Amino acid sequence: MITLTDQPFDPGEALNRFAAGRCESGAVASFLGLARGEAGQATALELEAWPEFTTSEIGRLVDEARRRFSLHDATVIHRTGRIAPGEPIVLVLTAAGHRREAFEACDFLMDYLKSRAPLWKKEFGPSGARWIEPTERDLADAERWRR
Amino acid sequence: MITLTDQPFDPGEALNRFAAGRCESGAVASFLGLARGEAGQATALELEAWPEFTTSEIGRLVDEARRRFSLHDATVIHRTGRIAPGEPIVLVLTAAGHRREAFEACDFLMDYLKSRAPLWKKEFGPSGARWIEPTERDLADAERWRR
Amino acid sequence: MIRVLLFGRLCDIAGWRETEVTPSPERLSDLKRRLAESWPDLALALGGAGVKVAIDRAVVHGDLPLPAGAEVAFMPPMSGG
Amino acid sequence: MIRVLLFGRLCDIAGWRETEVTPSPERLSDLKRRLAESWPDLALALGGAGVKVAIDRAVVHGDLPLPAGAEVAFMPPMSGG
Repeated sequence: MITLTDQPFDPGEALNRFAAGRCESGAVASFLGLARGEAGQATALELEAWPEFTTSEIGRLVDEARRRFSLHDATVIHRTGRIAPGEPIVLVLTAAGHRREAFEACDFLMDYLKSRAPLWKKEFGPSGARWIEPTERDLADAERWRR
Repeated sequence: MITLTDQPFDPGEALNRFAAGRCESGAVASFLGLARGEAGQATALELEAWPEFTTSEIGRLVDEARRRFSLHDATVIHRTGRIAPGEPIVLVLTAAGHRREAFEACDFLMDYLKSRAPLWKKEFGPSGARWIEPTERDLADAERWRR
Repeated sequence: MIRVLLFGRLCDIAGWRETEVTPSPERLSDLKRRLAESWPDLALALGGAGVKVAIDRAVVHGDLPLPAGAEVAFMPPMSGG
Repeated sequence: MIRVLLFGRLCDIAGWRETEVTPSPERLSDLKRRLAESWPDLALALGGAGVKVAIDRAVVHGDLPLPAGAEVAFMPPMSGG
């Protein structure tokens, strides 16, 4: 399931809901991305989405991850709007029979979200605002999954 | 922090507590291991520890992970005693500035826990009980981190 | 009429997020020329690295014809997570 | 006196988890010989692949001397998570 929300969300509650009743998935991996304060240099993030398009594009990738890593399930929750330092931005949850598949799928989905998902991120700080674009490392990370 | 407990624990609550107030850790990775029912072939697991030794050995590895992957923090919660299918066995939480370090540390700690931590696991089923030992894959996974 | 959507830094450059262009340009290149007349900075940015184009929510490449009533989105480099 | 601890399948084989051996065997090999007298199946299992030994909670290799009052733990292949 893909959720975009402009309200703070509760990662722990989402993890518990995702893991509940899984008697055959031995492995649940998760990644939680938090807004960084950059020691005062970032006072807020603003995340822009094109809601239906963003949701459907992330959904396509989640479907790809499910097939590619034989997942039992996967969920992405992504904040939009204004986000304060320390607040959750994104939560990716993957469930599989064994840990390798769960880890790799989580890693794959994060690499994709960082550089390919239709989301745009602006960082506000004492010296103004700037758009954050994928770093060289983000692009190299995403290339790992090409095949 | 290392916790061994013979009582069921709440992974979501642990994740939220671990993530709270982190304004400089952009990345929190986690792995949650659940007891598998193996389609009725496993009715319970029993995890045996040597409590102080197990805690201190896991603690040493968490310290190594902190240094090796420049972690901001790491936590392991491990169940002992009798565990029903679907119940959490282990939760590993890692916090770092960026996702690669958080993921790798989580992966490293799980590989270690699967094959090197002083814990012994017995699976009960309709046809009796058997001790679970690390699989070939578990051993190969742990070897990846040798250097 | 063609509906145009901008995202991310492209909105900041143009000063708008959504507009309509009438009468309909025939092709994507015609649309860009029309945008350049009113927003030369935007036109420059649209040619920048990593700007993707979606016509009716499908990402496209090259200079395609625009169906009547099409929605054209210009998307600068994406970065979530 | 030497305190001996067993874990995992070694407890199942011996039928106990903890015992004391008096008088103190001098070396680890002496201790194993003494255990073999009463629990031959255990002695066989102790020689199996992957059984680790800790003296006073430090994992050791080889036939070390045992300090008086030492605690010797025999640990079969470990598997958590």
